[in-house]
Amino acid sequence: MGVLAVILWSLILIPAAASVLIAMRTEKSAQTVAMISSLIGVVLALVAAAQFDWSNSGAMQLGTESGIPLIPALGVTLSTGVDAIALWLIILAAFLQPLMVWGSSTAINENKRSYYGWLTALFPAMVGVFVARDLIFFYACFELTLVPMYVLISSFGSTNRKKAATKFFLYTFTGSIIALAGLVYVAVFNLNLDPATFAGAGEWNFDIAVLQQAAQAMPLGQQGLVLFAMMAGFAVKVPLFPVHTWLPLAHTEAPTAGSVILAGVLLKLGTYAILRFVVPFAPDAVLEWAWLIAVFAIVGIVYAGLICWVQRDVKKLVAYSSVSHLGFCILGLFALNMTGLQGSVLYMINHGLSTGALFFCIGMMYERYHTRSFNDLGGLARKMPIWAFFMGFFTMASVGLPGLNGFVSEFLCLIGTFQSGADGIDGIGGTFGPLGPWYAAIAGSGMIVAAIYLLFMMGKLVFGPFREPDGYEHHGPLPEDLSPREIGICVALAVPCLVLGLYPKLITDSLEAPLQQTIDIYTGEDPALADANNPMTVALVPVDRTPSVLFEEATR
Amino acid sequence: MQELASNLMNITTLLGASGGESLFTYQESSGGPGWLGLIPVLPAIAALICLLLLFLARKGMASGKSRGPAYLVLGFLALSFILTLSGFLMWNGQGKPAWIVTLFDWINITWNSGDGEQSLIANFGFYFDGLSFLWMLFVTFLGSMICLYASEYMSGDKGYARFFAAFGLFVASMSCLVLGDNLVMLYLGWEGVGLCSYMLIGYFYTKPEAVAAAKKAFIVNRIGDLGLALGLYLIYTTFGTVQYDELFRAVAERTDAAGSPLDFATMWQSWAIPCLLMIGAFGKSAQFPLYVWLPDAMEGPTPVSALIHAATMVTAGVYMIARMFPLFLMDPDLHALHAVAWIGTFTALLAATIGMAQFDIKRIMAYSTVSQLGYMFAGLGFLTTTGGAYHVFTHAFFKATLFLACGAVMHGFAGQLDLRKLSGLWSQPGWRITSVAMLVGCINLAGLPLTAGYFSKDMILAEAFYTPDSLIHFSGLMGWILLFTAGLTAYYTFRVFFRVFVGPEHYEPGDEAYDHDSDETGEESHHPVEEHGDHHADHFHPHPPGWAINLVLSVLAIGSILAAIPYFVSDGNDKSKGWVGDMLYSSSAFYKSPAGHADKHGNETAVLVPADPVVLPASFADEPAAAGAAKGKVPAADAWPVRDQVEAGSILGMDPHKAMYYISAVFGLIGILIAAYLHGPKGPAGLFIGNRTQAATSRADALLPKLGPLPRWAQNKWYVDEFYEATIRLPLWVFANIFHAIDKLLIDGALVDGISSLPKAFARSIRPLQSGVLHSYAAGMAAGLGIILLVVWVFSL
Amino acid sequence: MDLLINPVILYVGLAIGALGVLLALPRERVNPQLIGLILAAGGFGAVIIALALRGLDAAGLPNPHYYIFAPIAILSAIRVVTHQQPVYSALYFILTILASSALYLLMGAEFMAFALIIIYAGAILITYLFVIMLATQAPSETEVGALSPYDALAREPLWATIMGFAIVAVLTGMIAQGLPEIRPAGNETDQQMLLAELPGKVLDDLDAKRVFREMERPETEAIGDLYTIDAASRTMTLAVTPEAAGDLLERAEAEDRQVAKLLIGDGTTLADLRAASGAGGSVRLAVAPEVRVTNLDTVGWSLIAGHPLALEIAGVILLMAMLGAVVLARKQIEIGEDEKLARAAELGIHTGPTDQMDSVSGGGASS
Amino acid sequence: MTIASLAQDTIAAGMPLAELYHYLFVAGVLFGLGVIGFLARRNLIIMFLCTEMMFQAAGITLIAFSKYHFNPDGEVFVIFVLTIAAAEAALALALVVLLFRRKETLDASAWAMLKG
Repeated sequence: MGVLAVILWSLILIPAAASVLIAMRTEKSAQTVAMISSLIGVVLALVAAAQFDWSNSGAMQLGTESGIPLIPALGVTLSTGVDAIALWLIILAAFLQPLMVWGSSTAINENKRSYYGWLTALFPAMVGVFVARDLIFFYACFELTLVPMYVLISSFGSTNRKKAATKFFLYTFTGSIIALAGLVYVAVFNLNLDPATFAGAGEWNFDIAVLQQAAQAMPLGQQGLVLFAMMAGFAVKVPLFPVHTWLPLAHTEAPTAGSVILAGVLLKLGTYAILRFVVPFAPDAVLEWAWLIAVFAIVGIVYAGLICWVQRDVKKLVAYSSVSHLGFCILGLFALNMTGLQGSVLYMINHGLSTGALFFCIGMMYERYHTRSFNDLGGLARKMPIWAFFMGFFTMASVGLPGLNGFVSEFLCLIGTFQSGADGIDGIGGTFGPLGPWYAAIAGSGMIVAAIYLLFMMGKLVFGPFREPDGYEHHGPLPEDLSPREIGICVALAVPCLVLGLYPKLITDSLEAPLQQTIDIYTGEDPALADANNPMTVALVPVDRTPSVLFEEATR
Repeated sequence: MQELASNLMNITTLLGASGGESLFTYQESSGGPGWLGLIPVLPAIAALICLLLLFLARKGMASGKSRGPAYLVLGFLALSFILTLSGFLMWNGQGKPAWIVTLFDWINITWNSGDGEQSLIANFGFYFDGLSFLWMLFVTFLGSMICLYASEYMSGDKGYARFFAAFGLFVASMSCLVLGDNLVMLYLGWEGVGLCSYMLIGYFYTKPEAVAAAKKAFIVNRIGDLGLALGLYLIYTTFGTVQYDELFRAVAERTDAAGSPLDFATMWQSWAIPCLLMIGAFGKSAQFPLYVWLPDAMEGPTPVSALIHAATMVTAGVYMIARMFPLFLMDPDLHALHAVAWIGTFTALLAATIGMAQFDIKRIMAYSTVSQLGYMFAGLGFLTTTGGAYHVFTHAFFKATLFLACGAVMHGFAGQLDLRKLSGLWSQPGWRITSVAMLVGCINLAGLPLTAGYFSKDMILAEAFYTPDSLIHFSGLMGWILLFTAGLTAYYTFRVFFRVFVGPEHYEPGDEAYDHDSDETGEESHHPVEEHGDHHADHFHPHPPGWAINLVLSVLAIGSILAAIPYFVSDGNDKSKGWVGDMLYSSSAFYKSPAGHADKHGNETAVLVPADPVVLPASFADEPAAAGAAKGKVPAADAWPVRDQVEAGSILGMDPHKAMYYISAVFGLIGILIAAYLHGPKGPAGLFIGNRTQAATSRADALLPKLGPLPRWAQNKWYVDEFYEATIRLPLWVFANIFHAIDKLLIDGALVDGISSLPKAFARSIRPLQSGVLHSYAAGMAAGLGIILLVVWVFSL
Repeated sequence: MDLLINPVILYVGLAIGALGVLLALPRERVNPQLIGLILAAGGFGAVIIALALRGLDAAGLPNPHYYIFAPIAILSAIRVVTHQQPVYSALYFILTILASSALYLLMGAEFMAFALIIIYAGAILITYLFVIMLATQAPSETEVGALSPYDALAREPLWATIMGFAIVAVLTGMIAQGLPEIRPAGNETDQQMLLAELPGKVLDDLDAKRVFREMERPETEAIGDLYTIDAASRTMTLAVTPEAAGDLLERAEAEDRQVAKLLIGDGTTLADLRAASGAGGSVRLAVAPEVRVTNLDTVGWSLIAGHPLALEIAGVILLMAMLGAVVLARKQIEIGEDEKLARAAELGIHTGPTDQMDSVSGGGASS
Repeated sequence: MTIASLAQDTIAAGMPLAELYHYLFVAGVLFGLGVIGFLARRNLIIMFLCTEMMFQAAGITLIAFSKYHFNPDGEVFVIFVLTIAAAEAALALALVVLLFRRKETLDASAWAMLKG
């Protein structure tokens, strides 16, 4: 266990210990302990970033060499490791955690211990997912995130929170069970590969790299099944179009901090899992079925966008908007070229920041007016101008205004989708990939729909004639406009939005190496696959991986 | 300095190499002085400081009422104007390379390093060449003038600092748009100005109409932006680059960024890219399908309409087409330019007809802007970027003057804009400067001979006839339509002038709350109306504009007169195009019209021969350059279309350039006379000024019934808004509700809840088996035994 | 497999039997039990006769007595099921048991036959009779002998008979076709192999024949060193001193038939014996034919050696059953709540919350 | 002919399948009658009696196959069947007595409280 591995492990263990500590200590101290643990999380994330060797950002670093054997018989080891993508998402999670704790100081008054306890317990589960290099470790953490979220929604939500919490839990849980089935199938397939093919074949081994090679050796039919099993699980988490109905319910019922972390990081588990499992594991099947997933994504974008427009509840509107936004993210992911993948990873981070911030603003408004419906609210800019500014700022960020973070990721996703698969038409801009210009054109209309519903929200809630819920007079600890604490949170989220909007190179440079590895799987230059003397290529079904062949195959 | 620019190979300008002129002179670029990068940054900084002031004011640390923000933004704008001017003077020169100033790397992604390396590079950099200097000059100049105007105009408004923050941000994004050195920067500016126009139109956010207008503007712009975005993606996918310098070099050499040849004639992108860019331009510059947002944008304060919706933002579309002109010329049959010409002409005519029937002077000015923009696009369509650009230049000045004058009137008369309720301002004390400014604006707009508007419009009209039908089909017909529209323009301009400024002194104040909602502090109650007494006119005393407004009006009036000078002054090699032509000569917007005959200044007809034999497709090489005046076009099957010299068109047999002076003047005068006849005071004496007695003539009202439903239709804007509502907004709303129902009932209700209730239903169905009667259990057991035995028996056979 | 019985006859016979039983079942007014019995007897009789005919040529006839006891068993079984008086049902059941124990005897399982009679008929069914007597005395003594409704009337007789005989049809039909799974019949010698396990039996027989006159009878446990038994060839080799051998030989030669038969039972001539025994040491004795492993032996051996654990558990089960019966059958005394309190007060237990009261007096008011 | 000799010669001859079937037939009929009795009769005790009959039928089959295969286990198992029958009888009758005492009737359909 290298000394560097300590960082990642402490990133998981300290908050976990803190959550237990919170449960034991008094109500009063719950928030302070939670705050301390989240700050430790931030410090550790920064230390990890410092130790991380950014020049070689593609390789798995800061990990344990062999990992702690959990179930030796099945080759399940608690091995950790982080590459640039995972590290950035950990930094996002670590960054959001203190803000959430700080943000819910006035929202939650009774049984703080359980609230802050579960909130702090959520962090190690999330980090576990990004850090895991072993399938079972990944899956355990992937499931563990559901429990705190369930408790947060069911005991701290608003009106019919129980139903929403159970639906959220069961929906995601069934999905991930199917995904587990698919992944275990790969492990079994790996079991009866003959050991000569590659290191780790022919035995029970759940290391992700080994399973990836095994999955790639699968014939197309089986790969298709594994693809759909994994997609069934992870698409629910992303919420991709047909399986998204749990999100609006979960969001409207979750407490402010709950929906921030749900939109901020939990949805990214799905896209991260797809990037880490679906795309590298089943290259042929992905090429075969990418068009279907892209169609779902596009339908999601336009369909959810239009639904936002008729919503009467602000939080449901923003929830549907994240379904629509993540449609772009998935589209970029399945463009299978550098711009598309960069766009989708950037999207994960940007969406976390801007939609998380939007939920914070709505939470602040909810704490004052205790209602979220458009019918009895309007023109709040009159009473809360600072809040109106931040609300406008984050709406513009999520509508994809250039200069703010939303634009860069949306632009990259769309241009990635446009040029993916366009290497057939003349001109060098095109790259290999399953999608094409028409996908981008229709998805582009999503930008218009986004403008429609977000400006509808701004027009109703922030601008327009002033209207407060009848019989409302100002009370409670919070001032009419934002309190310094709330302004602090908004500024803390606004600055990264602006910085990432103006200088995305900060992230894109480091993402080039890991994403290049994913792309090489598709364009055939995967080092493991390519070199002749690697026995792996012998065992492999000799799929001719030159781009043109794959392209014909994809567009057959 | 930006190393990308310096390591660009310094190819000899194509002029020298082949003697003939290439489609356009490719302008290679070199690093420019760093401080030029400050031009867009300064207004942005001003905006940020204003925001801080606003924030502090909200916190009570700074007084909300001071004019600080206005002067702050004014100072920064003036500074950036000076920087632009000095930058231009340093740079000024024909054929000099464009300057590229890169601030920092913005989007910079490369992949597949090694062979087949591809990259997407869009830096935060600026591209200074003739076109961008021309645009920046009048953007920053007008920006600072209008900012001065607004400092007084907006005084007393609660959101003062917010206004100027948005104002600064607007000029910053406009400069990013104009100066951006790659298409993504253009897109950044494009959406930035969209946002600022949203914020400024929606400035009076307590008024639902303003909020709706702002939303409408942003969404219609967004539709245009989608076209631009897709065009951008297609350009990148075809050429592999979005940087201007690489892009123009690629188009000049007819290859993509990596040098592999592209056969423009057969590529579908050659017409697809210009069409997509055109959609973007129409969205932003309010052309036919997407113009509906501009008239509603009048909800915003007048300085906003003056700056954004007259001079700067709406010209962004023209700038973009001018900048991307080489791409528009890729298509051998020039499909896109045909569309631009046709839609430009149609919009001009449509807007003019609507403008004639409106009563709100700001709306009339808005429609006139749409109409003049139609002219500019028509100019671009007739392959005269110089004509278009020059008309933008002059239009910016006189339209700003007109708007500001109307603003002054509205400011003075407590928000009154209806021309039926105002007249005889000329002779009112203190309104003389406004009236003179209005007059100058009107004569320019109407195109009275020897005014700047006359020359710029004349350039476009002349080109309409000069460009042969073979190149742009029916350009002659479009020319005549534009001439007719020029007449209409003259009519409605002077209709406003006569109804508002000439004639007896009579006025009714508008409702105060209409314009500047001075009191926003909490209570919604109307401003105490008694003080303004809108019922009986004698109590209400219009307060004439202050020193700032008068100063700006006079400066701009003089400016719009002086705008005629650039038509004559020219030191470039093509005297006919004037100073604007020289500016455009050294930019990507330059285009040598193939049509030619003995030029006004006698230099030989420009023959356009594809420049670079090396690149030529083999089949073309053996065909001698089309020396003769071959009628029509060489079929563009495979070779790069030969734009050989084609016979120039003519108007009524005469050379369009010379003849147009007289013909357009005639149309202009006819328009003015009709306006005088219908709306001017009775008798020739009243025609001019000062006749107080004559009541506004009722001839116009008498004529109305005879015209049948036409005026009513025109007044209702030909029901375009209603049409859009019915065909786009309503179906979308219906679809949204259907999707919502599907989502809630079908997917969530039927599928998810349905499946989750399956287990319970199944359990309920088998409950009766538990009947409690001993015998039924026994029977069950016996039946089970029997079945087992049967199965064993059957399987053992 | 050749059919053991022509399936048509089997099924028709069973059908008729079923019809008979159906009629025989008790019902309301018209109660043709006798006709039912006759029909049933006819049906089953037909099947048995068919079996017998088939058995004739296949030399598979059971012991002739089978044809006496089988019908008795079947008819009495029918009466058990169909008789309205529970007491008679029990008695008929005893008759069935007796008939079936006779069948056991026919099959050579005499231990079980008698066990059945003693334990089953003797004990269990007598208990049944007790309970029937106890439970059927009509609460109202007015109509003695009147049938309580639940006895007089069968419940869904049609379905019951159909169900029952469907099972019988399947069972017998299956076997009639000779399920391939039934392994071929074992042969008798396997049983005899048990001889090696029961040396005492052989020694007792030899003792009875006074073979060990001079020498003392070897200990049964000394098998292996003093003597060995070879069950397959039914011979026993005995280590004897030369004199004993000599004495045996003279008695054999002196035509002591019994000893001679033993000695030369396996066909060796007297001369070989002399030569072999001359050297002293051991002598081979044949096991007398009547020394056979009887049914009792096999059962005993299998019970003790084969299934010791099962035996223990059976014991435990019986103990538990007895304990259960005792607990269940205790007299229930219903006492009210207040009386419980009084009782508790007497015993000086403080009257805490009621649930404690229950636990204290729980014993009293049984479940 | 003494019972012993009766038993003796049958052993020696072994038991052909046809003969086995005779006993199986009787056992089958007994078992069928047991099922009918249990299903048709309403008197609790008679129902238990019928179960006993089914036990008995099973016993006959066991013995028949035990002799057919010359395997003593069959008989041994009958012993265990008997013990179970005895235990079952004891408990069942105790319960019947309780049930009778509770509701004064032996009718099986009186007890339907376990209705789901």
